[in-house]
Amino acid sequence: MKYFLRRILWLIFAIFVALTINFILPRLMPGDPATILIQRLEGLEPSAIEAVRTAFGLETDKNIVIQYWDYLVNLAHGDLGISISHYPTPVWDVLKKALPWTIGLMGLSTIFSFVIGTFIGIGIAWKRKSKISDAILGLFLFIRSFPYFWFGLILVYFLAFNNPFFPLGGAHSTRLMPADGWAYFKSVLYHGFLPGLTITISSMGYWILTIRNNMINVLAEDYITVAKAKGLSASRIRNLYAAKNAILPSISGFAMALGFVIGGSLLTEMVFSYPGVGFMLFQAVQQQDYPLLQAIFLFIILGVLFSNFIADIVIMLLDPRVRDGGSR
Amino acid sequence: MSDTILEIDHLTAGYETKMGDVLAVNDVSFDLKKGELIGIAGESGCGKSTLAYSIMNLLEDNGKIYSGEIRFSGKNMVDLSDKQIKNFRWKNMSMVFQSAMNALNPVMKISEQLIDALKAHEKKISDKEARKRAKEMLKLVDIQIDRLDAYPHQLSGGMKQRVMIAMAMILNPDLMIMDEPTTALDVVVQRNIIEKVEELRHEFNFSIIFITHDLSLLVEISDKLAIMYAGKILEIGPADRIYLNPLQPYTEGLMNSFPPLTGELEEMSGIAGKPPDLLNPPQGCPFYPRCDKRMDICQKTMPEFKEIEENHKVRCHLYTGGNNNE
Amino acid sequence: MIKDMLKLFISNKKALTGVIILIFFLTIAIFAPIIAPYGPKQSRDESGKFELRAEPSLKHPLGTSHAGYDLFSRLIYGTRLSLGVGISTGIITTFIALTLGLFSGYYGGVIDEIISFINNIFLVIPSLPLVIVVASYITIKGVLPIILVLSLTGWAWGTRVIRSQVLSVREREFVKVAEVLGEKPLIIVFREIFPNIISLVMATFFTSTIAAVIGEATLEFIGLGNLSTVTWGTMLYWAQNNAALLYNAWWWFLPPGLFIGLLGTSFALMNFAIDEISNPKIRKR
Amino acid sequence: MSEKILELDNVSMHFPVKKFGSKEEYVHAMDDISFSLYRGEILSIVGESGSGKTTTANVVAKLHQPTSGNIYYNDKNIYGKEVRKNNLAYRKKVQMIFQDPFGALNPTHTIRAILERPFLIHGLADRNNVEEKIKDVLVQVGLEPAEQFIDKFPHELSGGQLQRINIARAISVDPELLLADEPTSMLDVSIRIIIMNMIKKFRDEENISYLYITHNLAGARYIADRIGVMYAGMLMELGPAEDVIKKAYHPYTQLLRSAAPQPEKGFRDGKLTTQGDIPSLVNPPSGCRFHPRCPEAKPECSKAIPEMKKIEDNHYVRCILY
Repeated sequence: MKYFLRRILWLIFAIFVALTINFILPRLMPGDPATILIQRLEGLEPSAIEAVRTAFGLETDKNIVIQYWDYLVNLAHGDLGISISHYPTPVWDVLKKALPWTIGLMGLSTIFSFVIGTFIGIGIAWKRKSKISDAILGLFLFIRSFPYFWFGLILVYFLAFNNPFFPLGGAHSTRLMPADGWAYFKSVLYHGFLPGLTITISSMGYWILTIRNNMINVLAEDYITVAKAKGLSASRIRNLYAAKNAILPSISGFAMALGFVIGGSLLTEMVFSYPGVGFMLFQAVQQQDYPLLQAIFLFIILGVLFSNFIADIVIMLLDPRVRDGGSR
Repeated sequence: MSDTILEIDHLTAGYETKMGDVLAVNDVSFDLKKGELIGIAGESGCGKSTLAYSIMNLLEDNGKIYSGEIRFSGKNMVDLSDKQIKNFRWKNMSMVFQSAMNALNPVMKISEQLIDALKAHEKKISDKEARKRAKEMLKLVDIQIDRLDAYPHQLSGGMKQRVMIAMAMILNPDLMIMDEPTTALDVVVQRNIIEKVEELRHEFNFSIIFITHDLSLLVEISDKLAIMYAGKILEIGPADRIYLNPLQPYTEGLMNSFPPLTGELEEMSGIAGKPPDLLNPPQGCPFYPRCDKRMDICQKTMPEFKEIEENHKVRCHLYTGGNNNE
Repeated sequence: MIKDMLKLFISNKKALTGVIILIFFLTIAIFAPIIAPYGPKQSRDESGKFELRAEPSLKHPLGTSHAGYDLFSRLIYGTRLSLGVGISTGIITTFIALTLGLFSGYYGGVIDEIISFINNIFLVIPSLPLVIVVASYITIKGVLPIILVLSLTGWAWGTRVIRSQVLSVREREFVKVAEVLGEKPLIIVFREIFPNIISLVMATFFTSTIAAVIGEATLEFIGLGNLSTVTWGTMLYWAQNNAALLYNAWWWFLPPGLFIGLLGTSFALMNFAIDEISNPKIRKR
Repeated sequence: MSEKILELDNVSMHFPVKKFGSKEEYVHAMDDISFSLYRGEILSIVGESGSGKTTTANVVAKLHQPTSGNIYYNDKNIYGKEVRKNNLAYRKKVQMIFQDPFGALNPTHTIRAILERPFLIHGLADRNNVEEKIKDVLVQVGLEPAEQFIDKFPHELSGGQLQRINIARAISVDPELLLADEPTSMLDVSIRIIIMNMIKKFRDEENISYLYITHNLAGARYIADRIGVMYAGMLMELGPAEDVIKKAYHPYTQLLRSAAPQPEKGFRDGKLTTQGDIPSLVNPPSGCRFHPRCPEAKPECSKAIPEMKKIEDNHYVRCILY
């Protein structure tokens, strides 16, 4: 249990650091966000400008520590401030719209690419001699080197534009609303298929290669020879002796990748004009909407930290050596 | 010591590499009676491990048995199908590996690794029965029962090797091959394990092929001793007789490389030079370059494996009536 | 030692194909003016203005862009910058990772604590959002800022991998022997440890270069690069922004993407070959 | 006895076990080890794995600084300011041979690049006459003709040849003391004796003294003048080689002797009564560390750690029986 305590300690410390960076980062940005907003809203009297400044917690006259304290207090109450670019809606409402789409799209694709990738990786490591394994390996080495947004463009061009199997973009057909239940859900899947496919295929190569190399290292170990000598079935040796050892590093990698899900996939969202967090982040940067930017970054870092934490726990459950004596 | 359970007949095995075939085991023959312990001694690179792996038919993907027969209680192992070998192995002959460190699956409990050996060969055995058998095995090798569900990293080197021996005996095979089982262990733990193996051998009357480079250990525990060099057996015979009057110059050199613990001390010479490269083995006797009793015939023809005394064979021109002496 | 590393490298099928592709791109980059029929920004020739958005034809093997530039020539000239940015970023990233990894790995103690801490922070923050924020922070657009941005965010992974390798080499006995002989620490780092991690440094270089090539294309695709420069990334930007799809103009975005992928594959193949050579278990017997 | 060159005075070495948060734990690798070494003498330290014998060699080679106690070389504290100032001088006098012949040679360097370092570091040769010095030292360790070896890489040579190169490198600075950490345990049997004979030859011809670390009692008897037996970080018995082997006062020495293979005597006599494994060094057993496994253990054995008592001239033992 000592190991568990240590991980929690590290998590809290990391969150604190993340919050601090998150607080400092926008303040380093050139230009003063309030003035930009005010230009856009021209015709506001000075008192209104002051109100806007306080609203964004950007009173430059107050010293930095107090600002930092206000920032933390607001955070505690879940108040992420008000978005500049979507003035006056609060940041949380803006974010609420994009988060489910990104988590849905990225989450599912990352899971699919991990599961299928690891499965293929184990297969081609186990049947290393066969030509198919080399072919698959070569194919994914090739795919992995391509920019995945270009891959998206190809899919849109051939599967959506030339012959209309799939919609050109968007998250669901404009005519349907969530209230329509099943029809709406079907259209969401239908629209989500191509972007999902892009992310899955392009990130699958990484998982295949990682697990394949681990498997080959594990297959050279003595306990595999012992398992063969004991006359165990091929599947039992491949799964319980080889894969169970080889998969450990991949799992921590998978948890890390899950953490990045919240960051969304800007490029795929652009190509498929999918309403995710990635595109929102890009707009926030362009319009210097610091509260929104701050909030998105906060969510990304929290997502990564939590997924790392979960990864450590999963590793602890799977690998008895880690459970006993500190991290391996 | 009634019947013979294993006969190796002119076995030749090795590895195919880009630079040609490496004959790690070259025309090796010997037999083994029930309950007998044969010690196979040899330095690194002499092919003793390849011999073990060939008998167990566990050669790596580029390993190959080129010719010769391995008859186990009559059945020739070399031409068995993979499926037959899979059922045959571990039930009739099992193996204990050198590096006890990673011969056990680190992420599986000891009990699971013992039981799946049982389950692989006795399909209908119940979990309860299998677990009981596993417990008995651990008791046999002096490991407390509460360690049954421990993980390998929670055991010491000595205990891990004992678990391996328990695993090798679980289907009570007739033959156990031990490839340098105690090399990685300390001398006290090594002695405990050797005593345990001796005890179990007499109790269950299985035979053992004990492979190591530690000749002094072999002389004590083996009934029969085979000296391997560059893939060939140079001398084979009763252990005590070979220790007292080694015939082959290489055996003599080896016996003269062990400083005694008791008795007077005199300067020892060891054997200069290094073993030949197995990729292009010398034409004559492989020990020729390092042999201090060599004759020119030794360089030309390979001496044949001749029986000098009752089951004491040697491969050396000094004894096979080489033309210019005896 | 280096000689037979190279011999092994060339004799490896995968590495050979990788090298051939790389040479193909290098020749294009060097001899671009000779290969490309027109200048990258040339929109007319003696027979008058080029037709806008022309279909691929003999005159314009890959058609023309919305502004009438010959796309085939732009693709050829684009190789120069895309390759240049990719390799220079790869070199800078590898250099940073090597120095940090070497010193934190060998010296340990406080230096190691600090470097590892920063390293973990960079590894935790996903690269793309970080790159976007840093890129937008740099107001002047152009090739140099891209190289800077990509290098500043790309070194973390390399440092961690090199550091762990240096830690394991440091425990090897020949390093202890050098210490006992009285060798000075700097000499130990560069004479004893460095030669043993060369294959890893090469692998890091290849991986960083792939990341840089794709990173550059990504940045330019979303408009953060200098749009007046001619690279595969900007070609993709214009393709997307001028709705290549509407004009059914696959030749706007297909070739640049293909070239990026090919260049990436060449480095991936070489990287894989290095892996096979240095790790005997993966090498086929 | 000739003049004393090395003296360990109550040297202890505790390695911290890094644990985040919970209290610090230590591996008690060495606990108040004291012995001296005289010029031209071979002192062998015998012990099982985890007995601290390798740490003892590392501490004298200044690879680890001891937690407590002092080490004097020619009556100067090797961790004191004076020796630290001219570190190279100490390095020139005290060299080390490691256990794994292959691991002790940088695989990316040729033999020439390896063997020129000692000469260049200590200024014993310069660029142009270093080649000739290398050839001399290669011949000295029996690798002739030197030209055949000088441009080879470590992976092209056998274990025995590699260990000779390690010895060549160590003696090239003509040291006074050589720390040999199990130099022959990874070699083939036939080569072992040759390397041991070479070590003795350098002692006889160049008057080099050795701290010879091994786990093989018979090997120690063959090569050493005096033998020290270590167990779980403490020195249990120290005395002339023949006496330690024949008389073996300490129960642990007796255990080591009876466990070692003895082909000459035939094995059939009594079984080993001692069971159990080497104790944990993180919290070692109280009192005499061997008491949990000692056949003659008495109740007070687990109370206090017995003192090293002199039972014959130059023969000491740490056991309450004496």
